[in-house]
Amino acid sequence: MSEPKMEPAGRNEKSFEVSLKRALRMYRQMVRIRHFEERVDNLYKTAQMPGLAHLYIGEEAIAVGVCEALGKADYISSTHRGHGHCLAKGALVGRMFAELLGKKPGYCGGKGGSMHIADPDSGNLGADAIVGASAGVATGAAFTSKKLGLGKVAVAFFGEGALGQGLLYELMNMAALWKLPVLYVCENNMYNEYTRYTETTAGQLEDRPLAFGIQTKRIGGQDVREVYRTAEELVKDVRAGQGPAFLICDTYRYYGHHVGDINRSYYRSKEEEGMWKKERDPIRILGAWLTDTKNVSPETLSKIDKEVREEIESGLEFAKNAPYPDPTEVNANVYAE
Amino acid sequence: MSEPKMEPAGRNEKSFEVSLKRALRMYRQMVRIRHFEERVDNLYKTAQMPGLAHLYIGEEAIAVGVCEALGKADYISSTHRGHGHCLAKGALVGRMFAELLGKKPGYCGGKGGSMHIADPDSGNLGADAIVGASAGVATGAAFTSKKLGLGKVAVAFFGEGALGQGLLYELMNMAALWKLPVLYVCENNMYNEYTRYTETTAGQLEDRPLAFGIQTKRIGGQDVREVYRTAEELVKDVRAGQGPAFLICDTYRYYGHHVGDINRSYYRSKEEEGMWKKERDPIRILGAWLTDTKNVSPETLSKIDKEVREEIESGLEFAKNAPYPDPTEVNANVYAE
Amino acid sequence: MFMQNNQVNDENMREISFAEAIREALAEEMRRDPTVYIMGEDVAEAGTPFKVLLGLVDEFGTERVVDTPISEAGFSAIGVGSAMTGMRPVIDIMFGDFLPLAMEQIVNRAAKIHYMSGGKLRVPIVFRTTLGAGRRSAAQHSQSLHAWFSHIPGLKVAIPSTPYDAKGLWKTAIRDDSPVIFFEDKMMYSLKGLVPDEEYTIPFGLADIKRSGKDITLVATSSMVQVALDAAKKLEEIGLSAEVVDPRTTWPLDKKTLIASAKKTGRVIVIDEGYEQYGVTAELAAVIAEGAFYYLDAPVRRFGAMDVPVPFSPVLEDQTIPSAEQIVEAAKDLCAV
Amino acid sequence: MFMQNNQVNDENMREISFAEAIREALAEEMRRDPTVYIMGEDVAEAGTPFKVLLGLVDEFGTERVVDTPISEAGFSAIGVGSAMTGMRPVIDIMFGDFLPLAMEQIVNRAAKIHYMSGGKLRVPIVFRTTLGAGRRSAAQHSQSLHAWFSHIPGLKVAIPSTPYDAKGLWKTAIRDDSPVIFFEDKMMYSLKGLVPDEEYTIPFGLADIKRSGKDITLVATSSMVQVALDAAKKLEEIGLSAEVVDPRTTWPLDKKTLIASAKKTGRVIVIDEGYEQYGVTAELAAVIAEGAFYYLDAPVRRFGAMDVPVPFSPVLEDQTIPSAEQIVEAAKDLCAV
Ligand SMILES: Cc1ncc(C[n+]2csc(CCOP(=O)(O)OP(=O)(O)O)c2C)c(N)n1
Ligand SMILES: Cc1ncc(C[n+]2csc(CCOP(=O)(O)OP(=O)(O)O)c2C)c(N)n1
Ligand SMILES: [Mg+2]
Ligand SMILES: [Mg+2]
Repeated sequence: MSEPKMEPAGRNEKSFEVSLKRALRMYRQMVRIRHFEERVDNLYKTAQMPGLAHLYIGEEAIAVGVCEALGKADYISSTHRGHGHCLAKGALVGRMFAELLGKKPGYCGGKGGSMHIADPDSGNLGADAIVGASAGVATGAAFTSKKLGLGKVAVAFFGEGALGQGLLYELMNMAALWKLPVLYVCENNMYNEYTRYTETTAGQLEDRPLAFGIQTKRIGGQDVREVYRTAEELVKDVRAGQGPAFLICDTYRYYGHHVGDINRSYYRSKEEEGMWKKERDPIRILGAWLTDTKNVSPETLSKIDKEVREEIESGLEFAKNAPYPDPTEVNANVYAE
Repeated sequence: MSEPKMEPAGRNEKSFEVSLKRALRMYRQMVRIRHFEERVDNLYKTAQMPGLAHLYIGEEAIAVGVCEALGKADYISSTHRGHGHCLAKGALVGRMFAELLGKKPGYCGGKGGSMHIADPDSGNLGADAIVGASAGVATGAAFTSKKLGLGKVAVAFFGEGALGQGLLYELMNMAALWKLPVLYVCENNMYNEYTRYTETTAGQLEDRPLAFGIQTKRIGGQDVREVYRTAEELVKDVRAGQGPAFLICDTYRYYGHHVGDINRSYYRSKEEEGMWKKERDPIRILGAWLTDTKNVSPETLSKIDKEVREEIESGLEFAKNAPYPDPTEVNANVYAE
Repeated sequence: MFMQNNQVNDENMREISFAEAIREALAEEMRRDPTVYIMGEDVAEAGTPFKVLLGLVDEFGTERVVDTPISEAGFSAIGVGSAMTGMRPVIDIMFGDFLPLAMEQIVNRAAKIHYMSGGKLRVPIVFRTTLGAGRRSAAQHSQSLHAWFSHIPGLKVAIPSTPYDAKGLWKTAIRDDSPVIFFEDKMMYSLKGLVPDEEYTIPFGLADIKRSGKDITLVATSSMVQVALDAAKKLEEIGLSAEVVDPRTTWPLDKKTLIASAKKTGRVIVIDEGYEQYGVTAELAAVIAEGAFYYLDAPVRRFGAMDVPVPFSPVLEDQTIPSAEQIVEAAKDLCAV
Repeated sequence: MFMQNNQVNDENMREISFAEAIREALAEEMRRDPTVYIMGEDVAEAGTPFKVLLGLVDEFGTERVVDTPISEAGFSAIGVGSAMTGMRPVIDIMFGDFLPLAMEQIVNRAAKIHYMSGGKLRVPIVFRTTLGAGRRSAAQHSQSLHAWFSHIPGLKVAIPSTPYDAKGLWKTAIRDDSPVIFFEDKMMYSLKGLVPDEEYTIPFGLADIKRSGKDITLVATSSMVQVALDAAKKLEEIGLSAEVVDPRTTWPLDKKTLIASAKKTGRVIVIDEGYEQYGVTAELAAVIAEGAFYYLDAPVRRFGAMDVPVPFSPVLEDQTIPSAEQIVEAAKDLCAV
């Protein structure tokens, strides 16, 4: 399939206007995800974290822009690359780290780990490590919302690789037939693990949901204002009962498929990586807009950065000092009491 | 979704020209399927057949028209409603009946029954009773053909209900990516069991394959000349290496979902059934063309009818007189020797 | 009529069929709890191919008895997501043979989400499906795959043998906060039995002694309970007193009752309609052989379905299902009569 | 290094890893037979996430080492169809936990087509996948689901424990005309062992005595063989001589060798990394308890994985895998030491 155009036709700066307050909030959220994950990478590299993790760095604008368009009661479901979604929907850094370290105060009491963080209190129905599964959870949540008249929207985050799973098509069909309030957010970071998505995807991504009569938008995923405004419009329609919508955001993961994927040259070039980091970084793009058009001082941004770093460090400290679950916990929660 | 237009735009009588010889052969094949299945229905109703069967009556033009466009070495894969495909590809009536009766000379030695007739000698890779499965078998056969350079085309027959199975989308994606020589034939008889397909299908059927960049045609499935000529064109492209194609034929099953589905008024009307039988019967349509434009005498057609009836009766006689498999057969063929 | 230990008194009992018992349980629970709904292929007007759900749509409407496309994975996924968010779905998988399509949803999601989330999320869902051969439906419509689910921590598996048990277990299944797989033998729907007028439930993990005896224990499940009772009657004629024990749920498993009966009689045959190799009979036999080791006078004998794909031909198929005759022979052998 | 009875002589042996043994076997068979190909996610340049296939694409090209979309059901289906028509596919299912997605293809098609077709069609296919916990990968990436496949007539299941066995069994698997599910423990890839220079194969259904002993038999599979050998060493220190028997294939199962060892020692422990309930240990225990009934001095003890979804936290996960200590304790108990 052909590569996407990075500047989608019809991009109109005007329509991405957001309030200063909102922009600063989104800025802080993106920085939080960035620093959180850099810490995760470091924990892995210094052998302080059990297992692996899939970093979201580079894709922050999507989670933040979409979650900004949601209410707290709205649902999200997430993937193996889920830290960004969890944080954007409202998870606390300390409890996130605790989960990653397999500690008791982690969001899943240490049972889930990086790929399974769930926080129903913030509307997060959990990350799921099976590609495509998040779409099922969100479609089901949308079914509940519709049946019980809750007025909630459910958002499924997944990568473009999930379009390889037949499940997605079964879900899109039913969601469209039954006009379920679900928004599918496809984060097209161009790679399914170590394979470029063009080698695994016939035709155009956007034609898949369109075939089911689903409202579909494809945008660049690096400008959080664009993501937010587009998501906001789609969420409005979805909530109004117009049926599901599908949002494709073209993006890039800066790091490896997971923290252990260090030598990547056999599947992508350093130049490509460098270009995205330099020219399409979501934090820089929003930062530039804030300073250039909103007269926000660089000091204000640095201050945010500093505050976030402190939050991250104290969260990590909390997690490191937290106890492991009691060994007897191993048998608990197999069945609901 | 909206109902299909029965006369697709662009239908052009001229282009459905076929030779007299071919037309007579297709006529005979359709009559064979019709009488074979009427006998099956009768066997069921008189409690002479174990289990159930799903009748193809009304849809004969599709199997016959498509198989007429194939060579003997080309592959087909079939479904629970498979008798027509098997006969059209070259199966013998007697051995078909024998299989339906669970007899030893049946195509599967009595192990398969109505839903699993396989006859590799005629290129029939077998019927499969799981909705959608036929598409996998044919796509795999097309993979072989391409890898080994066999020049064979593989045809998957399935009902419109199979578009509910995610498997189809996974297959279409890979078939399109790898340009596999497979033709998907969707027999849209308007019902998934007891539910009209419009209640189970969002958007338009044809948009599904189109989303994968697959060449797609939707035609009426009752004029065997139209089916044949359309299939012939698609098979040519497929064989030439242009990748998969998708043919949707709108059609109707005259009988129930299976032989035991007698009272159908809760899901479709007698009027609808009558209209199809009267106005869109494939045997009548071809018969009328033969007599009206090719000067074939009604006696010629009656003669075919009579010959076919004799073939069916003697095949049935053969099957009835055939032995059951030896009871020790039950343990054979679990593993290949 | 079976012996049932939980019986109240005969005056308050009605005779109904297995199918009616299931329908009553579902109707009662749907009346009691508005979050209960049924979803699957042809569950509404058609009431499923076996007509077990006939009439439910009249009382509860298509909002709560939901016909789906042929998308077992997709609607199972919606079921799981809806169960996580407040609904109590009954997901109808028409034939047990189609469970493999929904396996990923059942095993990686329904069974694990409660645990993975550290107990925060619950998945109160019931998968309703069938088992059992004997209908001349061949290899893809005759399997009894309950062993698979019994193997997976996080799932419960109900497998009733009488109308009384079916109704009581169904009501428990729907009220359970953990996922349940409910297997109904498709040959048993017209079996009659007594059921009390008043409401009742049957706890999971409680075996039922269908017949008391002292010489040998026959542990049997589902349809095999009837076979065991037949065998017991025949054994009585030759002076052997057989106890018939029905675990009713394979998980949780009432090991205590099984072992106690084995200790009492000293001889055990286990009978189940799943494939014998690595099947339910293996677990039951292993549990008894370990738990009653010092009391057993002979090895535990197992009868599962023959280890072959179920053949179509009646002369073959009938051999694959354990029979009362085989059990009588084995019992005589074990008791050295 | 393990004791291996099939060893030739040390001079013709090389020490290679489990991963290298697998790669060698695949390369040799691909050289020998041009119809053998490998298909799956990231099998080509990436050589799979565990890098086991690294380099094969260099020798055989992307035509025979085929990267796929994330479509386990779809490419398994293509594998089956291609196996039916002359190819010998090795279908790579990255983690055993993803098998449920391919289950329908494996169980309803690969396992049954030979039988359903009365022996006419064959499906010479190998599904390559992993088992085993211990990598801190949590509940959806740590399962050992081989019991499911061992339950299905028509499938063979290989589960090697040494480089020697892995290579020999792999070559047999590829040459087998029936479908094989090949399970590799992902913690064992770097395990070293001796392998002969010359070509060899290991027949299915032949257990291997990894260590002879006379006081107690430890039947162990895959990674648990190492645990059993560790336990045997510890038992030796307290004067107990343990025999370690590795079935190598769970189906076909070498009942004879298992029973003979049990008769010899009179005491048996079976150890397998699948969930204990209704798992492989149940079948092995049941077979031994029946076959060696009159020789056993104590009940057969079973150790499977703990019956919980695999937890993430190391303090929890480590408890779920059978350990040498547990086995030593049980052995002491059984031998009343
Ligand atoms: C069903 C399934 N198949 C394979 C995998 C292994 N796997 C984990 S992530 C991944 C690639 C996913 O790509 P994409 O959906 O684009 O998400 P990304 O990692 O790029 O965010 C694969 C193949 C899996 N987790 N689930
Ligand atoms: C995966 C699967 N789900 C359900 C069924 C039960 N079933 C058999 S035929 C059928 C309807 C098929 O409809 P369609 O594909 O349109 O074919 P038709 O019967 O109309 O020819 C269903 C649901 C099945 N065989 N396989
Ligand atoms: Mg991606
Ligand atoms: Mg149909």
